[in-house]
Amino acid sequence: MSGEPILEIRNVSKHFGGLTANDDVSLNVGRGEILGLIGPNGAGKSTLFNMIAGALPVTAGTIRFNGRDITAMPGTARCALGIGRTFQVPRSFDTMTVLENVMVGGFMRSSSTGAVRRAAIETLDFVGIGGRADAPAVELTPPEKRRLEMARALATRPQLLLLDEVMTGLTPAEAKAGVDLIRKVRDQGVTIIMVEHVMEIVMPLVDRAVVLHLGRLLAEGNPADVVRDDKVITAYLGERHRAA
Amino acid sequence: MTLQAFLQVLASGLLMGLLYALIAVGLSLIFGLMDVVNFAHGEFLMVAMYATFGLWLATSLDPVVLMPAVTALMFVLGALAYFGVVRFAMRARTNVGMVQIFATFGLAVLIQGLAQFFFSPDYRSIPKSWLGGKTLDIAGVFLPLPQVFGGLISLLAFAGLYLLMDRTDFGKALEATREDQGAVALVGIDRNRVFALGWGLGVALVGLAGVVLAIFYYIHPHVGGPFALIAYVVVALGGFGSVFGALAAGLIVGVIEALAATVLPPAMKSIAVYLLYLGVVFVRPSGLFGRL
Amino acid sequence: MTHRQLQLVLLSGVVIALAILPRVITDVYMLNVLVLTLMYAALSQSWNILGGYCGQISLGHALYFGVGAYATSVFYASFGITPWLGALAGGVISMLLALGLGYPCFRLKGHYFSIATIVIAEIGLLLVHNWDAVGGALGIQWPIGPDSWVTLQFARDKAPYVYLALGLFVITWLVTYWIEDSRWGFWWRAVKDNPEAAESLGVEVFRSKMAAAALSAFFTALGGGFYAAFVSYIDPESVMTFRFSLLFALPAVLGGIGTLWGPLVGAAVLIPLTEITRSYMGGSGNGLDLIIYGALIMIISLAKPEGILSLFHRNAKPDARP
Amino acid sequence: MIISRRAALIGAATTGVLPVSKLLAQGTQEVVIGAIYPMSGSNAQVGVDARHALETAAEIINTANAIDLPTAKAAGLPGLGGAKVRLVFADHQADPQKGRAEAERLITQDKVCSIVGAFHSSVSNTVSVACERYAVPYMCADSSSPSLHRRNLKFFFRPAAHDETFSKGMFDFLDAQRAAGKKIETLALFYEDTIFGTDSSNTQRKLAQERGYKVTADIKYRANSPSLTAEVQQLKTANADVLLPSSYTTDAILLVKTMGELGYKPKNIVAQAAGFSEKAVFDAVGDKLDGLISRASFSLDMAAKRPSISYVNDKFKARAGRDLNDNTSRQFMALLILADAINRAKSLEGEKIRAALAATNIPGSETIMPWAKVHFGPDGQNPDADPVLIQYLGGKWVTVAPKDVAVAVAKWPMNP
Repeated sequence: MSGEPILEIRNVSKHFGGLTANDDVSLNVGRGEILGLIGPNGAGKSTLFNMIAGALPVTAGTIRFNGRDITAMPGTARCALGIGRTFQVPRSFDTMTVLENVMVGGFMRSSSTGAVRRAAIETLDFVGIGGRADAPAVELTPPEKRRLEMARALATRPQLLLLDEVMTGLTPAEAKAGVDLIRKVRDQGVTIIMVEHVMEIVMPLVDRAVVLHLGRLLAEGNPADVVRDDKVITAYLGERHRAA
Repeated sequence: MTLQAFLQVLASGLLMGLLYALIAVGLSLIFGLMDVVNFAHGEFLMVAMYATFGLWLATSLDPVVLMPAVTALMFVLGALAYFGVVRFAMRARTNVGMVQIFATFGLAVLIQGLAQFFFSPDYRSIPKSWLGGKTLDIAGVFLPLPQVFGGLISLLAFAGLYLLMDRTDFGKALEATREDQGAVALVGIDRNRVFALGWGLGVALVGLAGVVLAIFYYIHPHVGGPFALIAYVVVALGGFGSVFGALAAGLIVGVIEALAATVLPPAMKSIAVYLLYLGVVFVRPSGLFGRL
Repeated sequence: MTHRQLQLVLLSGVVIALAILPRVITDVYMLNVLVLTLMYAALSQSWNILGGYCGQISLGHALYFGVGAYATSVFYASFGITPWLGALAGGVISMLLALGLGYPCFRLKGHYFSIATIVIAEIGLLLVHNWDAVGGALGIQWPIGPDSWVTLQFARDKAPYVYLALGLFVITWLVTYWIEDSRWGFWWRAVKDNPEAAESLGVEVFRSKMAAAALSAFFTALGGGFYAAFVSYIDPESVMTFRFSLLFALPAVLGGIGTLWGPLVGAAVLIPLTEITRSYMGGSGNGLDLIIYGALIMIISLAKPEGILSLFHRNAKPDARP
Repeated sequence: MIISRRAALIGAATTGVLPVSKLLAQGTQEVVIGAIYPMSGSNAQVGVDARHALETAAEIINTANAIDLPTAKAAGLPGLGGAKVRLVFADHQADPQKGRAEAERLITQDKVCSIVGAFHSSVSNTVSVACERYAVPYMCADSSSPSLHRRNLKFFFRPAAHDETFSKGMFDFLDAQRAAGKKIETLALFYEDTIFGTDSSNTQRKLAQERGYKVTADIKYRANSPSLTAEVQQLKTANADVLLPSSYTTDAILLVKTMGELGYKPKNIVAQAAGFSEKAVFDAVGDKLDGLISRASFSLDMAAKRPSISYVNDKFKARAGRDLNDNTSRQFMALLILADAINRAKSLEGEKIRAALAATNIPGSETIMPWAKVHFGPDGQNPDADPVLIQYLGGKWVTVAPKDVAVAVAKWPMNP
């Protein structure tokens, strides 16, 4: 976690018409860390996430990746630079097999179908669904789909992997397997930002937690400290009160 | 062009536009409800015209009197088309859109064949009716009564549709179904029933247009084609699923088409309408009033 | 043997069988049906590149077909240039046209895109209809000459046209086969299934669509050139109407959209059906042929929404939707 | 080219028609003739009517009739031992490719000895080329594009007039009216954007210039348009002395209705037949067409001079439920002329029938048409098939020109 940060977010804001989704957010992500981006519903996590991935343009501010300004870059180009992502609701390519899904990502790095196929099989084995390679993607179970999304993103050989609520809806056993997988990915040298709504699952996993509330940065630091932060507790309790 | 000639073309364009809107709104409604483009829409128009003609032949009643009967008939036909064809087309797991297009295209060819079989391919028309051939002369601008009647029916239909969507349970069910098809099942609305009613309503609306057309147009197994093409353009121009968009786009298309024929060589007047569509969607990719 | 090698073997078998066919079938009418079947298989395969693989449902391919037919006819009838070159020129013109039109059109999605393609093809039809330099409504008559592979004119013999149409089909098939397993093929299918996800995986969505459109237009125009040579007379109504746009999409949809064999299987069912119902029932003029034709299209597309080809898939997939 | 030679041989073998002796020996006693018409699509009614006309003709050929028409008197064709004519119909759906495929099928499968067709000039184009290639005579009954007989085809024959002759007849009439002191200065051309409309208007425009008429409206419209309001508004503004429409049934109905709706009563209409000879148009808008003049290949009121006309018309009406018109009369006559040639050829071989057709010489009085006579130039066109002009008066057609066949003087202007 030394040296220059892999991702620098400087004073980023996002407005949808009159609505402010993110307001003046600044954040550094260190190389090789697992960063948890948490916060209650409507905190602006997904918006920030999508701006990093290039799916949404920023209203103001800059985003730098490996020191390079990528603020105006489309998602495709960010992928080429080494930013991979998954989607909150898995978006598999449903007319293709699992292997073919992963190969789409692989063509980012190579145009040789044979090489791409071999790499994709390895990636599938790595995420643990190698046995499902020839199944149509549409037939996968929800946890398998999450792994497929991860494999697909990994096939683009990212330096930074953005995971959007990959743990949501999993059983405790599945979540445990997921945590192990994310650790394994990080051990390969990939920096990870994960957006999560449910704090309990991710806290043991992340190196650092960033809490967003009402579009602003509320707290940041060691996960153990963050969960004890009064502001954070109020933000979450407030939401629970509203929900009740 | 004199002012009078200009007003004449404008008035004719507006009247024709109201009719285009009436033909198109059923298509738009069905699309908005369930994302289906119905390629047999022109054939439903043709069936309504033949239904009017057939009933007129059998009963000698005026088409205006026959309108409720024909519309009811078309409602039933629409619901049947849903239950007999579209319901199955929606079961497709992949490329649902293409399956719908070709299932309804097959239906269109089938209906054309049936029309030729039962009515022969001859050109029919209703030569005498209360409105047929009568014209209002307002300071040298002629307004043919059948089209004026058609325009009124169209406006009434749009007003009724507005009330229906806004005030009734059926309207709310339609709205709920188009918002979220999955959620509807949870709140206890029978999806199939709502869809069938939607199809019935959409086809009944084109039935209204068919009765009006039967008064002043020729009737033929292939009469639907040119109107259907215009209806697709109107629906897309207004924005798929938008009722108000269909009305606005219908009027725009009617007027542009009429005016274009005075500026361009008349054989190419449709080009103006087509270019208008392209111009609009290149700027607003979901039409004038579309959501998406 | 891998699955891909098996496909090549299958193609060789089909080609050999079809190449022998004109020596077995001598009936001119049946050969005519065979020519049309192969031609529509090739055209549908071309459409399939854009519509089936890349998922951009064009209902305006009659435009490219017409451009191919007109370029070939004008070059031959006015300048005596062989249709081989004329069709190639038509292909290049169509390709440029597709790129020019794709630039604004690929911003559109779903039905807005499809309606735009219909409308553009209609504009093309009206322009040619009113363009006297290419014959306007009168069309272009090919000079009647002796049988020749240079001018592609054969008075009675249909076999050369069978081979030409077969050649066209094989080329479109091979191109599809090759692309299917390459980066473009994967990218196209990704664009069809989920453009947002594709973009996040580095897929150049817009470029993918443009490449598919250009290739698709090129081969459609070659088909148009072939058709012009085959009929030796064209007019706007007989090569540029909406009917053709549907006829290019229909075989792929009936056979299996976005598959290698779908267009051929679909054409092999659809074209003989169309021709034979018309020829042996249409003479009465009572519309019975249309009733049967319409009902069959409806039934096939409803009974086998994934195409006739899905009959032969061993792992028939269960219906995932309610 | 081994393949093509082989196929050509097979073609010759399959097409080649059985010698008469063998035919008679087999007792088939049949002359099979193909008829290719639109039987589905927007012009399907034309095909249905053509079927009735041709079947009427076949009936007259195959039975003995006491009328003065070729091949009518004897039952069957005496030249072929009383062989009967059998018709095989095919649907071309207005598509030149389909028309050609049907022609090839009729020639090779049904072994027709000649083909009649095809209404659409575009289809006649490809069908006639196919016939040429198989050396089977093509009798172009009703396609009127002048380009058809200018392609050096040996097997193409057209007994009726083409659009240039038709338009010339119309302008001769206008000249005559003008000579009689009627004021005709301006013309309005109104024509569909098809081969028919283009050929018709091109000739009319040229003739107008040559003969000193001013064209004040020259309107090409899209066939089967949903609306013709703006087009008619332009006609109304021009208000020419004569309106010359070239339109088919659908547009003819819409044109007349729209003129009524916009309060436009043209001073005179002289129509290029087509829609304006179809029953459907007069059923729909006949009340607005009193005084309309149309060029025609046929006129029912000539029946007074030629009993054969009412004889044929009665037979046709029994089948079709309507009177013979411009198209059906031409179709009827074409089959009779063809049968006459086959009878004289005493053979079903294409070349021999062709030779007999080329030698055709039937006086006008032995036709139901107003023609001077039937014979064919080297291009296959009958040069003496001059049209007449008929006027729709009180629900009946009356021949008004040319003078030698006119029954009455034209009512002019149509709408004062």
